[in-house]
Amino acid sequence: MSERWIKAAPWLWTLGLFLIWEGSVRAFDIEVFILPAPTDIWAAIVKYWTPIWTNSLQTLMTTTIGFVMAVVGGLALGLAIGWSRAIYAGLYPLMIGFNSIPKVAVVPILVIWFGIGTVPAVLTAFLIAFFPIVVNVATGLATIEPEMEDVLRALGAKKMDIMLKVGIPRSMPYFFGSLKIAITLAFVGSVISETVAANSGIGHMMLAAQSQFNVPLVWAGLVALAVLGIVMYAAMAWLEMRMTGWAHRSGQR
Amino acid sequence: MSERWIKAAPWLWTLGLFLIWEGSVRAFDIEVFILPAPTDIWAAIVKYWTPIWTNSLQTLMTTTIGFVMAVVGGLALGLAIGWSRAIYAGLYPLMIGFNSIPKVAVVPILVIWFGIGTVPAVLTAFLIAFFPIVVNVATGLATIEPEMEDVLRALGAKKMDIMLKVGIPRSMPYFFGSLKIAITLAFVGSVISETVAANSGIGHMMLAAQSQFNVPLVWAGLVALAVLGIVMYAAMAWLEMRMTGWAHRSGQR
Amino acid sequence: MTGFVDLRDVQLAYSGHGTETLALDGLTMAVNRGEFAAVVGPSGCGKSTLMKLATGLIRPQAGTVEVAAREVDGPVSIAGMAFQNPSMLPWRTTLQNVMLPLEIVQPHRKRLGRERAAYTQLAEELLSVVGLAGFGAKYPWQLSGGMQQRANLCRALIHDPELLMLDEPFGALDAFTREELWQVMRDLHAEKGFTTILVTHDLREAVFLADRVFVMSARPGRIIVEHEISFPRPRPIDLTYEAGFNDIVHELRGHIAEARAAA
Amino acid sequence: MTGFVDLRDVQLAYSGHGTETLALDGLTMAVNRGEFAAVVGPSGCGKSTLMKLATGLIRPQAGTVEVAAREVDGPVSIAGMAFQNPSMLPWRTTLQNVMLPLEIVQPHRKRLGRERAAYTQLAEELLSVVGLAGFGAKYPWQLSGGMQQRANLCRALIHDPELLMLDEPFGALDAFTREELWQVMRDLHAEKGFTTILVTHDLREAVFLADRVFVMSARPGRIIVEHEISFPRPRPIDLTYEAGFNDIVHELRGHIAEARAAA
Amino acid sequence: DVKFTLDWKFEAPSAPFFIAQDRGYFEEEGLNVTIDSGAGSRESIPRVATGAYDMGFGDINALIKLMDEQPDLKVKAVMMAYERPPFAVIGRKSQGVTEDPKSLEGKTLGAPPPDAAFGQWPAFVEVAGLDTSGITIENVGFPVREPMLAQGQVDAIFGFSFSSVINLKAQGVDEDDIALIMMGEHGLDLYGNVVMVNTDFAAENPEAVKGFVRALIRGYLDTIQDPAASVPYVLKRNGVLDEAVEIDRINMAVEGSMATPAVRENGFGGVDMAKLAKSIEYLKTSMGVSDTPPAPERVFDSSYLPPAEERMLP
Ligand SMILES: Nc1ncnc2c1ncn2[C@@H]1O[C@H](COP(=O)(O)OP(=O)(O)OP(=O)(O)O)[C@@H](O)[C@H]1O
Ligand SMILES: Nc1ncnc2c1ncn2[C@@H]1O[C@H](COP(=O)(O)OP(=O)(O)OP(=O)(O)O)[C@@H](O)[C@H]1O
Ligand SMILES: [Mg+2]
Ligand SMILES: [Mg+2]
Repeated sequence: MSERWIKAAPWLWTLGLFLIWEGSVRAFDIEVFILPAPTDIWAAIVKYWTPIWTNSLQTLMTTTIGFVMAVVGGLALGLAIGWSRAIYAGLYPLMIGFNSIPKVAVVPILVIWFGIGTVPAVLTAFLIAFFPIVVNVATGLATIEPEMEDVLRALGAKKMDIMLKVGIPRSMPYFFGSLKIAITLAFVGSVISETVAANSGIGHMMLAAQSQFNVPLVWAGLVALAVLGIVMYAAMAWLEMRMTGWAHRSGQR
Repeated sequence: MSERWIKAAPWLWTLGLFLIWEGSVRAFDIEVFILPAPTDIWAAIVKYWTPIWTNSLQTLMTTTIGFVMAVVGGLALGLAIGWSRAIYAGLYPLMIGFNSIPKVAVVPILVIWFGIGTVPAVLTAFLIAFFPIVVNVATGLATIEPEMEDVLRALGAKKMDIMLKVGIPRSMPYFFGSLKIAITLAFVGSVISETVAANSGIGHMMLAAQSQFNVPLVWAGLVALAVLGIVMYAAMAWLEMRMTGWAHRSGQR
Repeated sequence: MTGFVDLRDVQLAYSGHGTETLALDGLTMAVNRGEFAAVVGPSGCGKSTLMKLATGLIRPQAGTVEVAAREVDGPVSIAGMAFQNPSMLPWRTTLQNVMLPLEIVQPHRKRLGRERAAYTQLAEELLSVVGLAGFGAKYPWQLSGGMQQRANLCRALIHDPELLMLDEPFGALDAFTREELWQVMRDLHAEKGFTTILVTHDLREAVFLADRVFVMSARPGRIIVEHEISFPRPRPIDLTYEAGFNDIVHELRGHIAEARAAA
Repeated sequence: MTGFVDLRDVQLAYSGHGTETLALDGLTMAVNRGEFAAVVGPSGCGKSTLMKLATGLIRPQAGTVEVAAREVDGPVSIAGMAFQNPSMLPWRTTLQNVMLPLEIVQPHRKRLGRERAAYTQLAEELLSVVGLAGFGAKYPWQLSGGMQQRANLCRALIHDPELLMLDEPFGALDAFTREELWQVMRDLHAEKGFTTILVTHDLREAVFLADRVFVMSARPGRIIVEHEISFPRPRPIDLTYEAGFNDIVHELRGHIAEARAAA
Repeated sequence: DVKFTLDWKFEAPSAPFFIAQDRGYFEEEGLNVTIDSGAGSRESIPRVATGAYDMGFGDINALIKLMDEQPDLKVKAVMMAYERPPFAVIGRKSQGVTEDPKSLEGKTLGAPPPDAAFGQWPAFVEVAGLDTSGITIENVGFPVREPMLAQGQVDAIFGFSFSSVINLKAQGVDEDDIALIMMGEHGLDLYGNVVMVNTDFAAENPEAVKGFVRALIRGYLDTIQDPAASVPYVLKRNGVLDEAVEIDRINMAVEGSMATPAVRENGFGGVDMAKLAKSIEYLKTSMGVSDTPPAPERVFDSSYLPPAEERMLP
């Protein structure tokens, strides 16, 4: 398949999806409050462009802050877990337990502590994005080939050095893999929080639209989320390629 | 640190957490509807044991079905994406976009299509658990050392064979890493769906408790979720060790 | 004359990160069916690259590569290759690694299901020929360097390939094990008659085993000397102590020295 | 007499998946400070294991290992090791790989920040000594097998270790490059006086470089012969063509043949 | 400074707050008020109780229930906004539901468990004398409540009159097809949303509370006087609203909950302690309030209200 087709593929698929969608909505005469047609959604996007745009920026900001916190915290905890069996054994189960709790149940508590607005949204994004990073980093560390560690151990390197020089670089493919998961989760987290407790943000806007039964606007919000998600993901994928190009050698030929 | 301490660590940490929790609730006189003390929660667990238990089973069942679907689907799609650049280019962005949408916004649509109850819960669990598996499997495939593929390519192996003999085994550590993330997400998914539309399940029970202002029971539900999550996670971790022991060599000495 | 393996005026450059490394340039060589060819040359001159070209793992930028009178446009399935770096799959035991080609290459692939016991025995016999009896159940990282190399050799042989490509298969072995395996190779070649290309740094190995020795220049590699070895077959191992033998070794040595100096 | 490196009655068994492999049993050997020792023996006899023991990468089940008069209870930081398998870190360029020990071992680690340029130059010089000038910026997988091995050797040397452990460092090299590097090693050893343990399958290499050659038995390995090499230093490369030299090589050959036969 | 949490998003019924804000009524009282949106008329109670917010807007029935469980709860109500709650059952005539509650028998009702209207169902069953044996309650979430009714998957739903009816219309259900059963009109005499205050805050800043209530009542009176004119104050803060729909909504809210006959008679913002006492009796049935409920005076403190003259509707 030629390079050009591959370049075009995402657009073609998206276009195809929208066409099928539009087609089925018309064919089966699906009512707008069940599934609005892309044209309805497009109309809503045009009409409500300003709120969509400003709210998107707000959500983007909270997501980014929460995500950055999750990256720092997740990487640190993942490394700590890979580092020490005691930390692993003690902390991991708690973390898993915590992660099995829907974050939407935690948001009200955050609101009581921090009021509504940006802080709980940031924290929710953080809490939800944090876990995949920890798990993947810990998995990456656990699967390092002992031969690679030996190179440093033979030099009398401290555990810290081995972590820095082998552990971290070697688990980067796992880490970046998790970032791609975490960024979309962070997004979901801040949106969820905004639906419960915020005066702005896409989540807030969607709930407001929902309580108006402005279904096309709700879907416009979903589309905005999808677009933002793709952009953020692409940023992560780009970063991944820059940082772990060495691991993606087979893709280069 | 001795083996025995490490064995005991999870229990000690958990115990410690509960003690601190109980202590702070008492010290700061935190009201029960904000944060019930572990003893209150325990009392609720004892009192409502039967509903907690039966609802847990229901949630466990929906989660398991959704998770199994996600494993099959996620593995298949991850491999497909790793297989073909056309599929990768076309499908991946759509999937990312879809994944950036909070599932709680999708549940209503599922409910309208499939009625309330088990089906939307299963589907939500599936939809939410699916993405990390795809991403990790695709990342695993993308980071295979070309030398390993060459072993098969030199034999004139078809792409399918390379996938089966090298691609899949080599990306198993990534796959199992993602299962650990996916299982807890699947849990969250079915609970979210149950809170929107179900007549049973932990999510339903928590919502019912919430509307009765029975906050300790809500938290008892959260604890049940955490416990189930840990159990499911442990099952995945055990499976991982069985299946990818070769990748965890360094842990063995 | 077209050989069984036929490279004509081949050029290959590795590119990556902006730089280009010209590995082979204007390389021409032909190996006849059933012939045992050896390739020698200075380190980094492109021998492994040549092997990858002949099996179709990589494609030349210029020139043609033909195997069995067909232009190579992708990996060829009639070859068995022992890579310079053993690259065993870590999730498979040694025996499973050795049996890997059987799961890929026809007609074994078809038969494997029914005749697994027979094939397993075949693999175990092959392992014991190279001195690895009893190590089949071990994982590759539980073997020593030399043992991995021997297992690697077994993997190249197991499916009775028509074309055998060996990239320094005996480098990590002690002299005795090495000479034993020379004889194993000699006998197998006599018995099965596969076409063989052997890369080696050991000139005695080349002269003992090969019908023809190709000497490569320093990078960018091409063939500078082609030396027919006319000792009659079967060749006894004592041949290696004879004067005529050592003369040829010395002559080749001289060619390589020149090749290096020219670089 | 206690040596600089001193192994006494060492036993080592690898365990895993229920089976036990006894690699070394009752091995005793001592290498003096500044001495150049070579270890030879059949493939799989435990030579690499011995190297790992002496650097403290693994611990013996029985017996004692002492280096510099201290019992080894973990990796020793005075050693430089070239592993049999080059195991370069794939995310670092060759130069960065070679400079890795400087980032770990004192006092270089302290100085590296300030004197990076000087150290980089040192590393580049070392690379050009082994014939890799200009390849520092390449990634390890862009090098040929022999080039990787040479980079591996540089990595073992860069930080001026007191104890140098070389596990078949020249296995994948052609005869000329190999002999050049012999001379490099000889001169470095004369200049810096580090204690060296070299594992090799090339008996000429062992005899040319070493003060003492240790011959190991087949697995489970122990030292069966210790052979003092008394040629005066500095030794010219032509020495290897002399009769006296070849006699010793032949004698060692005989010992190994016995060791193999006994197994 | 007063931190205030609403019961819900910024929609027409919260217009009085923004009128008081934008027309400077709060300022005149020397107050600097921040108004945040809420996540439900119950969710705001803990927000105030914990002091995360000084004052808030929420359901008095939920407040009573919580005070009953938690006698030392640091919240009290100081101003009544919805003299009659908007609790309703909304059905479709085409599916056999009429304005008569009896018509619900044998039907399938959709109810989100946390819905305040659904919370009163047991008491409503009692006062309306319904036979529940043939009634199926389906647990539906808020987002699917109206769509499921519109699609006919349920026959009636629980909800707030001025939300659900308008939402149904927005989904294209014909206005004539909608059957609205207001619980209050069928004997369930309850109160609705109130302004609450954190008791610690009230003790420390009694004047601020009084000022807030006075200013807010002005806002409410303005709204009641000209409902349509209040809508722009909300539109300003919530760009996704549809003006016509919001005018519809505020009209319904004013009609049904704010400017009720009792309010017209006694003035806005106060309560009748006898009615409050009676409503607590209902809550024993519907919400499981205990036999020792909080005293009405403890629930509602009228001392912060301005004199009745200032509260009379124009
Ligand atoms: N994947 C690659 N990317 C870039 N350059 C490469 C790659 N593989 C090999 N080269 C370069 O090509 C040249 C020839 O490499 P090749 O592996 O063919 O040498 P060789 O003759 O096998 O050497 P040796 O005897 O040391 O194994 C070398 O200069 C090497 O640096
Ligand atoms: N990690 C391991 N686990 C289990 N067994 C091992 C491991 N490493 C080595 N062995 C076994 O120990 C024995 C000695 O191995 P070692 O690598 O020391 O041999 P060697 O003398 O270096 O051989 P060679 O010359 O082939 O490199 C071998 O039989 C090998 O199978
Ligand atoms: Mg090579
Ligand atoms: Mg070895």
